Amino acid sequence: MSESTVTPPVSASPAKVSKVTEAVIRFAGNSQDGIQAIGGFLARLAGRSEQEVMTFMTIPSTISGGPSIFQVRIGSGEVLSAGDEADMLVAFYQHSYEDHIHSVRKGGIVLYDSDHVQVKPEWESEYRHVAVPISSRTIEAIGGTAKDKGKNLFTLGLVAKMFDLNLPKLERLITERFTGKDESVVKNAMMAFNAGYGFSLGNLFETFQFVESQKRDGHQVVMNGNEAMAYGLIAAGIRFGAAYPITPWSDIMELLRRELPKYGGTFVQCEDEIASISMAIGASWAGRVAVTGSSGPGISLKTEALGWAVMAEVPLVVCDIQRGGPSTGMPTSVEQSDLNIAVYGGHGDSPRVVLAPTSVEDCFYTAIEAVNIARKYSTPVVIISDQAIATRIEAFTEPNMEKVCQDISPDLTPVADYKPYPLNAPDGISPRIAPGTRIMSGKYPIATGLEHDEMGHPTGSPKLHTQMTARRRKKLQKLGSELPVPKIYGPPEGNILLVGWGSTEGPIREAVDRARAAGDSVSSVHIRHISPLPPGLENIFAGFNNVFVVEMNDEGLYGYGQLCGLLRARYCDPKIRGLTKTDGLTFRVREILDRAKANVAEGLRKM
Amino acid sequence: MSESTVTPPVSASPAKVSKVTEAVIRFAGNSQDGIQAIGGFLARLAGRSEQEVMTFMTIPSTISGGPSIFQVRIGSGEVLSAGDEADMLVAFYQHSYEDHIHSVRKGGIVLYDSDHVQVKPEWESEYRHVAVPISSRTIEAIGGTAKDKGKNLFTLGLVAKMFDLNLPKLERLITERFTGKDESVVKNAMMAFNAGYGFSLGNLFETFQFVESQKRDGHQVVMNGNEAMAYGLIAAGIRFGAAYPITPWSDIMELLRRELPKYGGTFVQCEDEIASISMAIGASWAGRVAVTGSSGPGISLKTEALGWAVMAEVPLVVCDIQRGGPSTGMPTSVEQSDLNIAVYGGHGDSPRVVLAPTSVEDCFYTAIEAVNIARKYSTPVVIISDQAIATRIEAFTEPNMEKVCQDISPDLTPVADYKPYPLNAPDGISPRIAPGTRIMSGKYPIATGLEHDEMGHPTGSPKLHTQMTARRRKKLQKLGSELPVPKIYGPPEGNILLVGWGSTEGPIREAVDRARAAGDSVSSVHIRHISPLPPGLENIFAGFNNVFVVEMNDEGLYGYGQLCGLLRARYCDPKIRGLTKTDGLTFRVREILDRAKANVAEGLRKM
Amino acid sequence: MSETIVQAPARGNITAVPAIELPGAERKPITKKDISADHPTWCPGCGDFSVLALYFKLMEKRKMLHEKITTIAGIGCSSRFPYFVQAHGAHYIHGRSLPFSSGVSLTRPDLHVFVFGGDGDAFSIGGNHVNHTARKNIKMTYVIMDNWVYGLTKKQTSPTSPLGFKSKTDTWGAMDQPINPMKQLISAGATFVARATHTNPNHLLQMMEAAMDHDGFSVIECLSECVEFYEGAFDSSNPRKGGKFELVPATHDVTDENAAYALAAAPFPGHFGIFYKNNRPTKNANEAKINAAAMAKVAGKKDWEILQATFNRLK
Amino acid sequence: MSETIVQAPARGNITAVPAIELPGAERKPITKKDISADHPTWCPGCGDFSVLALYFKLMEKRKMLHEKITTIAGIGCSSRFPYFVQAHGAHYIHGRSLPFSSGVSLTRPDLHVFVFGGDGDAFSIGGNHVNHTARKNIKMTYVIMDNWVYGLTKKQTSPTSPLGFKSKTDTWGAMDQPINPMKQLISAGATFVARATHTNPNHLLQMMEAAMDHDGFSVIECLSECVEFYEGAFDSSNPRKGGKFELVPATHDVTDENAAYALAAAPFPGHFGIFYKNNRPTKNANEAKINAAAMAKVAGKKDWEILQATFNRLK
Ligand SMILES: Cc1ncc(C[n+]2csc(CCOP(=O)(O)OP(=O)(O)O)c2C)c(N)n1
Ligand SMILES: Cc1ncc(C[n+]2csc(CCOP(=O)(O)OP(=O)(O)O)c2C)c(N)n1
Ligand code: SF4
Ligand code: SF4
Ligand SMILES: [Mg+2]
Ligand SMILES: [Mg+2]
Repeated sequence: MSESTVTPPVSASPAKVSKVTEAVIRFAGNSQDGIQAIGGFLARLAGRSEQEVMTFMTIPSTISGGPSIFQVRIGSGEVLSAGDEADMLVAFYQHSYEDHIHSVRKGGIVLYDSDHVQVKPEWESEYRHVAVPISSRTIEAIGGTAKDKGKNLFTLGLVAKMFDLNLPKLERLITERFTGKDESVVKNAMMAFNAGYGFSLGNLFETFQFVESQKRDGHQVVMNGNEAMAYGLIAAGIRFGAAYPITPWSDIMELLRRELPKYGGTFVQCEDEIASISMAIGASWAGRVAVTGSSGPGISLKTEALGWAVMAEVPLVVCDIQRGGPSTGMPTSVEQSDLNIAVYGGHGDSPRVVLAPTSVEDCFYTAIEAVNIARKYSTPVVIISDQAIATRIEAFTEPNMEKVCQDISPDLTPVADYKPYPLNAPDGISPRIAPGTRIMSGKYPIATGLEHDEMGHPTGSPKLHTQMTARRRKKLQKLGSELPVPKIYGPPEGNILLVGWGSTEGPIREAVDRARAAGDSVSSVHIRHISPLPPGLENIFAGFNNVFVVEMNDEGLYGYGQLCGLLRARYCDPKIRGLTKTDGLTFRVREILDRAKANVAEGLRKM
Repeated sequence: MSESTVTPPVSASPAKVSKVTEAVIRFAGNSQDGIQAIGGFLARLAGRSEQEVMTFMTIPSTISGGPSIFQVRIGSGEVLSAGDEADMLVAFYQHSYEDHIHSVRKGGIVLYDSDHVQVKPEWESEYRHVAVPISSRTIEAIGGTAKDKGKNLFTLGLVAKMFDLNLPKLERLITERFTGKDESVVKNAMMAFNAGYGFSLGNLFETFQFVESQKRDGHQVVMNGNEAMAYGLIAAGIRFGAAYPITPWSDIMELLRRELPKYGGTFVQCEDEIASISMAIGASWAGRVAVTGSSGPGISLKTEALGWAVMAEVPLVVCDIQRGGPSTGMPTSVEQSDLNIAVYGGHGDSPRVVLAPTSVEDCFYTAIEAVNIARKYSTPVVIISDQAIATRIEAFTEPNMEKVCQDISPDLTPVADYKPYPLNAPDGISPRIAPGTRIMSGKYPIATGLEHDEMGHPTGSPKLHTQMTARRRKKLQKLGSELPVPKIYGPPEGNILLVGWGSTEGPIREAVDRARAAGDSVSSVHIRHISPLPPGLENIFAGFNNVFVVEMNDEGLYGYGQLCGLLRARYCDPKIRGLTKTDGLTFRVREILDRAKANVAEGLRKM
Repeated sequence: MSETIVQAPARGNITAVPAIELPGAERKPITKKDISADHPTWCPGCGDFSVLALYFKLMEKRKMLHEKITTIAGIGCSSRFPYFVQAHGAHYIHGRSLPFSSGVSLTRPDLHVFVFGGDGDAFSIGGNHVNHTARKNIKMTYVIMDNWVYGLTKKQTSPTSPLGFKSKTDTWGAMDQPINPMKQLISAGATFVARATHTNPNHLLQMMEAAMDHDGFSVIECLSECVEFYEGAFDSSNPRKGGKFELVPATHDVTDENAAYALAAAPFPGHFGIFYKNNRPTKNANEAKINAAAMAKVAGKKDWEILQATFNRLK
Repeated sequence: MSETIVQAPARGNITAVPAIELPGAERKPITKKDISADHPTWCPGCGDFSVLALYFKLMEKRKMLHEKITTIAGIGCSSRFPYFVQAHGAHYIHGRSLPFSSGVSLTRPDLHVFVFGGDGDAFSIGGNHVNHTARKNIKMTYVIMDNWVYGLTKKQTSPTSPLGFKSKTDTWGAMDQPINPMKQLISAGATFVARATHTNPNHLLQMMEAAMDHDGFSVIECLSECVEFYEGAFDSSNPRKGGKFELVPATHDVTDENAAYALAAAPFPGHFGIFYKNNRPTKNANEAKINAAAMAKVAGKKDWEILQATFNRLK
């Protein structure tokens, strides 16, 4: 709960209702407790209530489970991150209680399952403990048959009561969720929910109510980043994809596999990642941009074929949902350590476009942008998202569907003549035609990975290799020159500029807000176009004494992260420095600010 | 022929003998003419005569052949490159004559097969034309049965006569070469050679003689870079390798496959590049560093497994014999465009060691260094050689075999206890033990690609991921700090510093020599350790107004090549600029100097 | 939110022309000349020439529409095929021509998808794709030009090189048991499996026609001699060299999988013809069925309306 | 020339200890306790537990030397196997455990190489390595723990999922024809091919023993139920669930390849036991022969002398 608005004194009256603008609630249990579902309901409810919402979760990477958390932050104002500190912890087990109590702000609420948790006396004075026999009450309500399945809905009921949530909307959400399942499932769910809602929170001194949100234009939709990206691809006109399962990419392929048939499209689960990208490239070559994607190891496997698409100038979208690396790494943790492979992956000089969405909403629009860039520039486009954005749920304004949806079916009208790789094309950009197109001159093009002449036939000519290499580069330089200059968040001049990319946009902006509120001179800029870089960055950097590139990756051999390396190489400005970490967790606002201050104090390092 | 020493006037007396310190001869024909063999004999002869020698060749990438050249430069002094301009062209066909005459210096000799070549009158005044009916005379000598097989030896005879080469040594070389073959083969070869040697060069106004070379310590050996690397691996103790064929890597695997059995070793041809690197990693894990290698596409395919070796800290040597890229690219051309994949290839933060040999001799020693670094730091080491170094022949001082050869068989003595990934290891460096080693504590290690604890068991701990990521980085930082500071060629201060890596060392040094001879202030430094970079470069750069990184790769989106990007990122010094090209040919000395001058004139570009 | 949405024009500045013939009017059938491109860079005498010649003949004979022919290959001497055909084509990467072609086949039912490649491309690096394309039964015709050696990279052992073959990677003679193409294809589930040789053009053309007419993944292993690195490899299958060209016995039931394995076990030169054939549904057909069912549920809706309906449930 | 040659110490600072027992003296045989490591993170009831238990039993029964056991796996639930075994082990990448293990097998004849993995690891991404390890006949034992589904990634269709199986990637039921593990292995040239199930431990142990004793590439496909994502998949093979566990008929000749195909064609649950076995030489043996011949020619020479002799010819 935004600290300024919660009534501060630990008061007595149990019926007190406090108005809050936001709340951060962390649910901690095991992976089979269905706590993601609680979070999902809350997030969706917030969306329907025109509130902002952001979630954050961790899941174990083994199947048989292990500790798992879900954190949700709901606010009437702007919600930028999932919150550094929780206002309330819901702890299902002793380990949940002990491992997560320190994530709660002092004075915050700890609601625990008194059937499993033994309270530590030394913490009782620092946090407001609320005991609820969650397990036994759930069993009471729905019987012991459903394993531990009802606990989450019971807990949702508790939370609904505590935060005075909109009951009819919540009930509708629950019913919708279980529609299509056995009727008894819906009944059980509602029973558990009602038992929680009805549970007497006798020892709770206070309940809460969100202040009214500002009216927004249009409706809000609620989903996670992987869903947004998948739907964005559909809106963009993608009708074919191929991939191999891997966490956290799999959700996207599963969704597309399920949804595309409605649009006459197909998604193929292939035998491996090489086959997948090849199938997608084949479909792209056949006329309509296709998609493939993966995470971690699967991305490494795709680089050879990606290079072919660069060379043959076949459009393609590759989604990289980053996770902890290297190798199998940390499959369910977040990391931003694939920037280098996205930009440089593959042998030879193989320039391609790399985009990084910054929020769940941006996943949707980046997918569309990727498809359009791929088509216009006949190039593969890599979208680098990450585990955090992929799995966190946000509410955003519903897109104007009719406007954003596009038809990209190939045009097979006969043409007079055609060169796939014309040397005189302005800026190296040349449109493509699909097989099946009749060419009246009788001269047909070949798509190839060998260096080639204008028709695609192989060449060993030094001159042609120089010219074609330049074409492949120039079209991306052209794209780079036309990109919008990124907008600064905060004043355009000051002491510290935080530069970020991808999922860190929220925490970085919140860090800027918090720092400025404390009187510090901090601004930020977020880079969505990783390669080519947008114009104007040098002017932005010029306004600041310190430029810190905030990234969730390693500081590398010489003290800076991956985007930082790119920026330092391009701008050769030693004030551009790294601010990195590799703990597999999203940045906390405090972490960013503390590290930035320490870096400033340290002064320019000798590299 | 070094221009200063050749008698300049186009004189008349046919018997004139000029002393020369060096000569550049280009043979131009088709790939089936065996011109590589002529070059090979000349190079080997030069080696046996304690001369320096360097060769250069191009071959077509299709099997059925096409134009092919072989250029050899032989000198009594230091030979740094294969020569910008030829002193003599030997042209077998009209296309050879027309395509290559411009590579001859004005006043140089054009010796042509008058059975195939029609002289162009306009060129007769500029070059000294010598007609020899090579084809018909060869047929006369050995009969028409052997297809075109004897022409090369006939030509070798001609050249031997013209340059007064050591006849007994040459005859011995020819006999050695064909030993083991049918006796008639040797006889035919000698007959063709003698016919050439005996051919009356009536219209040649001049023959040549090399001035005596300085005595060297020890004998010279003559081989190409791929051979040197393969033998270096054997000397280093490598006894297992696995790979898949690809040009120009294949020679190394073929040689190792043939030679290793003598040493009790094995080389396996696998089904693909992924299997190959995996098999090599398995063998390395089993106790003795193994090798894999490839070129172009095959390197891209290896990056996933390479990341495992980084994560599991298993030593490995990966040879990347670079060719023109991207994709299938230009398989028989030279390019240095794999530096980025060598350094950054693979998802996640996966630091590894990258070494670039600078000459044929250096291929031998780099192989040994790679094995030793891999073992000491438990890391994969990528050696990036290239097509030029791989195929060019050089003579170098024979290594002290007894001293350089090493035994790296695993030590299986039982140990008390063992942690594969100890957090307290100094600088993150920890030795390895091989399976088969008994561990008295009963606790055995697991090698894994998942993030792990000290015993190799998987972890999701944020702290461990941070610590282990740091370990993997720190050991390479330690290696970097201990590398020797590269030596400057030329004075340590001046106007222009040329920075190079890999096979360009010769032309760059020759450029320095030539520039300094002309009074220009140019020095150079060559970087063998690409990652980690050696210490002291910033001090070297400080001595110059302009630093140009000379590379055979593309100037990229922002105007600099791949090593240049690395150096700019690390040192953030805008005077470090690119000097690149992508025509698939080795640098000419003149090209480097012209480009450097133009760059200086242009001034600092805005990137 | 998204700051730049590039609008990609579909065709850019390529001049579209009206088809010269009236719609529905007969077009002049294509000729060999129409579809011959570069002069093949194969060595004189290479078996691959015959395969190309018969491909041209097939196109002519079957009066294919020029623009509907797609020729796809991996990497190898044989895989240079598409350059020599004047038609839409792609020269993809080593070993992965099948997944590429699957992408074409599954999205463009109007095109004829022909794939060519060598034994290394198919059975070494590409072996797994062969198996999975087979089990999925994706419609296309695949001609494996088997020369028992790596041609393009100059004489290394291939997965079909017989024991004892002296290559650069087995100077003492190959020791790894070669794969048996027929057995691998049949056991993987290919629905049309045939064997041919470049020295019997009539038979090869017959096989190509049958393969093209098969609704599924049809594969021909065609012996194609590498005169440069494996001269005489197939002499014993060539009557002109004193060998024996024996057809699959007329009594062989091509739908009998076990009989096909038995046939495949015969030592070289074995039999030529169709070893196995089966009419199970293609993946193309299966996916089309799924799509028909899914689309029936949203019949009449525009694409954006379908997506809108989904978003309505995400509120 | 080379400016820095790092000298790598072989062992660094690890304390070597003398073996506690005298050389040659009998060692205490290992126990299950010695070789159990972490508590398996598999779901309670997962079939993989049985396979692990029987591996322990095999180690005990055969009195293996602790340090000579190597357990190698790819990626998947089943592939977590090495963590649960207290012995030298490696958890490699997805689908490539066989080439990794080949590197071990070909360089360390003293080690026992056991490889474990799932059906996706083996037949999807790893399918080609299975084929090539088989044809090369590299000595090792490979247990494929087949649960007909992708476990670790939570229920996608696997290449062994039967038609109609409803997974997250085939919500309407799988449509691609599954591979037949037995047929693929036999046709690829595996020299020991057996089928077992986790619900019959005695038989599984028997198969493991026979596989381990086989000098070559021995493979067991072991049904191993995924209770989380494919509960009941194998009930019809489990007498305790009313199914039928039928052994390979005693009359079956395991050296008869065609008979093995016929056996493999039986619908589920089919037969259990050894389908095929063949004693052709391993690659290990073939390479050793080449080496013996090559080394005989340089007998008595040190390695550096051999290389010196080569260099003498390069002058
Ligand atoms: C990934 C990759 N690995 C290796 C190569 C090198 N290479 C090109 S063709 C070829 C094999 C050629 O043999 P085959 O497929 O039988 O075709 P052929 O030349 O005999 O017709 C190889 C290994 C490559 N181009 N790409
Ligand atoms: C290159 C790569 N692709 C994909 C994955 C993700 N992945 C991990 S295990 C697995 C499949 C698991 O199925 P299976 O092999 O049958 O093992 P099971 O979990 O069923 O035992 C996949 C796709 C990966 N780790 N690496
Ligand atoms: S090398 Fe062999 S396969 Fe290649 S073109 Fe020549 S003959 Fe044909
Ligand atoms: S998900 Fe299935 S295969 Fe994996 S551990 Fe659980 S039951 Fe076993
Ligand atoms: Mg071949
Ligand atoms: Mg499985």
